[in-house]
Amino acid sequence: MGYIAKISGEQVPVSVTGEDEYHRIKVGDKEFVVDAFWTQNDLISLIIDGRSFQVDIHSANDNYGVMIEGEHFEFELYDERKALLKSSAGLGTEGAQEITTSMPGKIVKVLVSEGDEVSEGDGLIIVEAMKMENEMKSPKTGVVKKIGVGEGDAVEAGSLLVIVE
Amino acid sequence: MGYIAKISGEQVPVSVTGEDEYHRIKVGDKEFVVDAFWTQNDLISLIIDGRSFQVDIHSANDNYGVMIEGEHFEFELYDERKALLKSSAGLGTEGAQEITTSMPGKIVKVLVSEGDEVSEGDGLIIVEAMKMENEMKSPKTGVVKKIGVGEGDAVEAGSLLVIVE
Amino acid sequence: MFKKVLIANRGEIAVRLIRACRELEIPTVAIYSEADRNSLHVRCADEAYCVGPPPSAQSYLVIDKILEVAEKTGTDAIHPGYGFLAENPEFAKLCKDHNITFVGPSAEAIEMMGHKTVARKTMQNVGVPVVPGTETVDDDDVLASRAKEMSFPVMIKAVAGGGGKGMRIVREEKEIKEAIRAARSEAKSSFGDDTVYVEKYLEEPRHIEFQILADRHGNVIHLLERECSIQRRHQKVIEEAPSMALDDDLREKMGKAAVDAAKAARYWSAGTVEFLVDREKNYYFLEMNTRLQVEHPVTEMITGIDIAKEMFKIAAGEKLSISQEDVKMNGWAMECRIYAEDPFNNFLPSPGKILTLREPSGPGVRDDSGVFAGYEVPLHYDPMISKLCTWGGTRTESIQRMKRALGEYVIKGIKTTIPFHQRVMNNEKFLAGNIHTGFIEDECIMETSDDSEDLMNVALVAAALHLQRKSREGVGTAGPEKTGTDAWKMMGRRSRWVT
Amino acid sequence: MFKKVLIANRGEIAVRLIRACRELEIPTVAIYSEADRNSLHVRCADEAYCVGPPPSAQSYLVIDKILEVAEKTGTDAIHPGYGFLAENPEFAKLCKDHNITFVGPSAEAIEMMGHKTVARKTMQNVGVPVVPGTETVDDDDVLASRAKEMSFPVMIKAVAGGGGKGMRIVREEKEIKEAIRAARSEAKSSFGDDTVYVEKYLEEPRHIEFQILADRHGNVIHLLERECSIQRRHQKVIEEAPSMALDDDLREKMGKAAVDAAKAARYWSAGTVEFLVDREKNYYFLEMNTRLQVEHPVTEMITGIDIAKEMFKIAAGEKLSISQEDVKMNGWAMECRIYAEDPFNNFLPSPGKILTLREPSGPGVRDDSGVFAGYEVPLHYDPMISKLCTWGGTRTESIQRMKRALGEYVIKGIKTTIPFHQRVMNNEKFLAGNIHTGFIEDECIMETSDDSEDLMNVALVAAALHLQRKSREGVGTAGPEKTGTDAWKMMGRRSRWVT
Repeated sequence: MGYIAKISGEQVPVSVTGEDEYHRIKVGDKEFVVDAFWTQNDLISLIIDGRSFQVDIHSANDNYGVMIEGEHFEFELYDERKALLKSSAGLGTEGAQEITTSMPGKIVKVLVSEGDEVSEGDGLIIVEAMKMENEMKSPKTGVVKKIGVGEGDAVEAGSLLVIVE
Repeated sequence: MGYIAKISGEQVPVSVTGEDEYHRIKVGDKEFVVDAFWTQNDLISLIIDGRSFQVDIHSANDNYGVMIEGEHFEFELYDERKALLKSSAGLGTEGAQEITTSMPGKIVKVLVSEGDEVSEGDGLIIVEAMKMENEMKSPKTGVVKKIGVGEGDAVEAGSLLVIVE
Repeated sequence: MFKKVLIANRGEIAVRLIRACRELEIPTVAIYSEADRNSLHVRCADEAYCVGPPPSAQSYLVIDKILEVAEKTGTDAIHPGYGFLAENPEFAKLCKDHNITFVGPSAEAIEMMGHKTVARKTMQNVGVPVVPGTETVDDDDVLASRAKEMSFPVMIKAVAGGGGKGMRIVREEKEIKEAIRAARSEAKSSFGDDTVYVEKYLEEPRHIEFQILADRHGNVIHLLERECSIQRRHQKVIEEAPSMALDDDLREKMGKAAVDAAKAARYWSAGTVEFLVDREKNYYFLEMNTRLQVEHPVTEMITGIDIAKEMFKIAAGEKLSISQEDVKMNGWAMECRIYAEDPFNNFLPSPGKILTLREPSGPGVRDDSGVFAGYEVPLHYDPMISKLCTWGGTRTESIQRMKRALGEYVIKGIKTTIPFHQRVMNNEKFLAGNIHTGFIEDECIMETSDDSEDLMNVALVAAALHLQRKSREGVGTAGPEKTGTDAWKMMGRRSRWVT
Repeated sequence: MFKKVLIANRGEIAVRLIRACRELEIPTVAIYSEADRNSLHVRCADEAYCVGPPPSAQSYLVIDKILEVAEKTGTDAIHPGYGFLAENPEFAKLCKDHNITFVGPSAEAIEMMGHKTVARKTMQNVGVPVVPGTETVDDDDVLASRAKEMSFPVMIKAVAGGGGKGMRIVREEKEIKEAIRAARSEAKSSFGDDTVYVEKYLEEPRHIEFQILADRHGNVIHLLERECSIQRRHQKVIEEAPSMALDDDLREKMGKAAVDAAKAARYWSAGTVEFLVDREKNYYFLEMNTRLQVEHPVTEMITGIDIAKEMFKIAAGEKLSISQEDVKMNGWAMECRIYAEDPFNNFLPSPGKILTLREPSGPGVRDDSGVFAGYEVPLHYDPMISKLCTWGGTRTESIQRMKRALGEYVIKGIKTTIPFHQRVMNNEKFLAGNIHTGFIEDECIMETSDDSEDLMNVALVAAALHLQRKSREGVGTAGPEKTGTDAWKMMGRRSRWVT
């Protein structure tokens, strides 16, 4: 099977051949011969060229979180068919950036207005969650295109706060 | 729902009424009001009259193994319909007792012959498993009705070794 | 000893105290909010009662309800843990009025030490040096101008503060107003009291504290020091005992000051006297915490004394069974607080369900955890989920063990601060012991990254196998694409090839 | 220090050694049999290589294959753990021939001490008392008559024995032939050598052993004693350090005898000198184990010395960094060996898949485990799955902690000896320290039962809820009744209302 991994905006082709416990896997132009043992769906023991790895996997849609030896890695991974769909639909993330909150909370302060120019790292909005105030910063230099909330609003996980373009 | 628990040959009726987190459960003639929280299918937190219990359950067919506060309990539990079936099929265990092995091993020695009279606790057969020799003892006083294996045999888990009646 | 003890707390400290009671063979009563029905402390206790809805102001802080449970269950002692009601003198007093022993100091001692400015005065009276600072001031403008007079940097502090909350450091005049507002707001929501004052902020100080044990018969000893200089947002995140900054001479002097401080407050129970130590090894009284502290395990590990159990014995009126001479320093202990926070995303809280949990163990490792696999970290409370401690014969060994243990620790489903601790444990300055309370900010810990491209490849290999298996089983990949945000959404930071 | 270490073992001890190497920052190579692909030691090591089919004679005992892996991977040291090749002098010699450091004593020392009757003679020569006994005898009848001359009870012992295997106690003449046969057969399959001899069996002796550390420069110290009197089938199941039977005087005398024994064998590395101590506090040399022992953690806990790491340092040629005076006894430690055995069914091995695993933690608890949730305990090897240790300031505290920890330990899917340990920890004689090697048999531990009818009711409540939920989901109850045996089959014992 052919897959595309997307890491920091870069696309890396990954392909899997071989069956059962021995697999040949190409990442970019490197090939690995892999002995894989599944303990549970999300816990795998890999032995690659004698090197042993215990790997914990967490996946949600195309997003993968992988833990190995205490290190965490995150990337997107999908098959080639979907990669084609994605590129034709223009689902790149270079343009507008949505700032969302990953947990319920309260909007303490909105620091910018729509139309403001902001630099990467500028504070946009202060959210209180789990008793702490957290300042959401701009992921890029650009213009505040939309503000989705007002001061004092209670927000749910996943709420759109700001769009910077 | 009405159930029958079978413990040490004794039958205890158990019934469950009530929904969601609060249940009324009768065991014999005692009634319990139970607040149950399921973490996984086999891990439950129970609060009964303020008393808190963390319960781990292992079930295989009608056989239940339950761990609470480091104590282990074992019994059979089935619904009333099946209890009826069981009693009409005469599946009591008072009569013949089958001695089986729960793991693969090798028969080192057979200490009795068919027709021998044995007392509870008498050695019947020696099985080697996991590098240890284990003497299987008679669960009751009676007569050796059948010997299912011979010395030197390799046996699988669940093999019938001896029947004592 | 007590017939039954109620633990007026939740999370890891409730579990810690239930363990102590179990070892002392005292039955325990847990209380829980509606958000905590599925908590570990509820499962571990002998009895458990719900005391209200999720917000702590409606549950863990409601004194009447807690005393009602205590009376209903025949409880004769209440341990408050830390936070919540631990330093509430009114609660200590009400326990006494109900003939229930409060496992902690007297209401008077809590009151005296809880009010930071009163505490400072008490210490000055017995000759313990304190950091220069103001009285409390209600008017923001007056407070701001007092701060200006002291010259920046200064620290805004809540008089009722603790655990890093209600504190703000101010380096420039233009920041002062917003800092006072934020400190007051945090103090109000955390302690119900928005009174603040201003202290001179020492540059690159070490935070060093002495653990005190005192009985109700006037015997006071200290169990050596802890160094808690590794802080983030003024909250301790890594602690160790002993401290590299002290030699035997300074240890004795500060230990004596700590004992004097406890005596001045007519203190009994376990308590902690906190000091700041500057580069010239001058020490200043900071505050006294009149409770069991989060970081007590490191002291237990180097002294062999179970502080939680000692608190119960002292509360029951027993005399201390150990004298100062019996306290021997044995090896080195390190603690990393594991939070449900995303260290790669500005330490934003990361509540959610723990899908997998594998705790480290083996030689020299202790994990005081409040969670289990299947547990949902609620968003209503402090996001600390466990305290990982290691012991070694030397500081180096304790750090090597910590690295090993952090590598073994697997928590899946939520983000945790484990990667943060791994970076600290590999930081040159930390290894050399060159630390101060601004260490985390100065070192930009999360911007360092190991060059582990190999491991990234392994991660891709594993994910590809996972995806292949998933598509064969025909689950999850064919459905419609979810839009919007999700658990792995990255925000305000560059993506990582490697971490 | 070494560039890379191969661990020629499996299970918990392989994990223990990998942890030691990780703390020393030495990369590790694991070996595994086909039955162990899914083992914890394979996952923990940096590298892992399969060395053959499940039977250890075709994998873990195949010296050539192991040396081949060592050479291929650039390994410069091999640690054998315990069991398997740990006390095989040929292996030690071959390692040397391949320029690989054997992390253990010299082949000569292993050979001398491994041969029990040679060891006995060596000890007699340096004035250490030994238990009366015979030479080795090949002919069963001659051996039987020699045994008769000594007067019963006697003990048949394999010269190559260890870990309780190849031993049989004989109390009556009529049992002697079968006992010799069984001892020889077990010795043959465990050690490949069926030579046995006979020793006088002391009545109600204590088993007390001294941990030795010796470097390659002639320095020998002991790390105090362990008491290992709680045995089943001559195999230690509970160990503690120190021993209640010794006072400082006897401790010093026996410690000196142990050091003398090690010196007589020109010993280096970690080792253990075992003694029997009778009711009159006479002590007799039993044997010397020339390896790291299962129960080493209790010594580590009371001395703070990491014995596994010391072995690597000694093997690398370092001098001992500690002298006898530096060895301080600190508190009390207890170890319970957790086996995959059914204590309610004559301790029959209980292999199978571990469905749930929750390990105890918190103050004073250490678990050295070789398993994880999802792991299938294979039936080819020793059924020990973990060693649970607790430390306390006193023996009482270490026992209280052990009770607490055993209560927290959940292993589901297989039977374990946890209920057995709980009974011992509540036994009056054990609590009083009145123990000897026949304690388990004398006390009929598994026949005691707590009167916990209440808990039985709770178990029924939980099971009823479980069954109701299951039938609603429509799984599992409608199918045909399985016939024959199953995992919960009870055999040879009465069923239990309560356990």
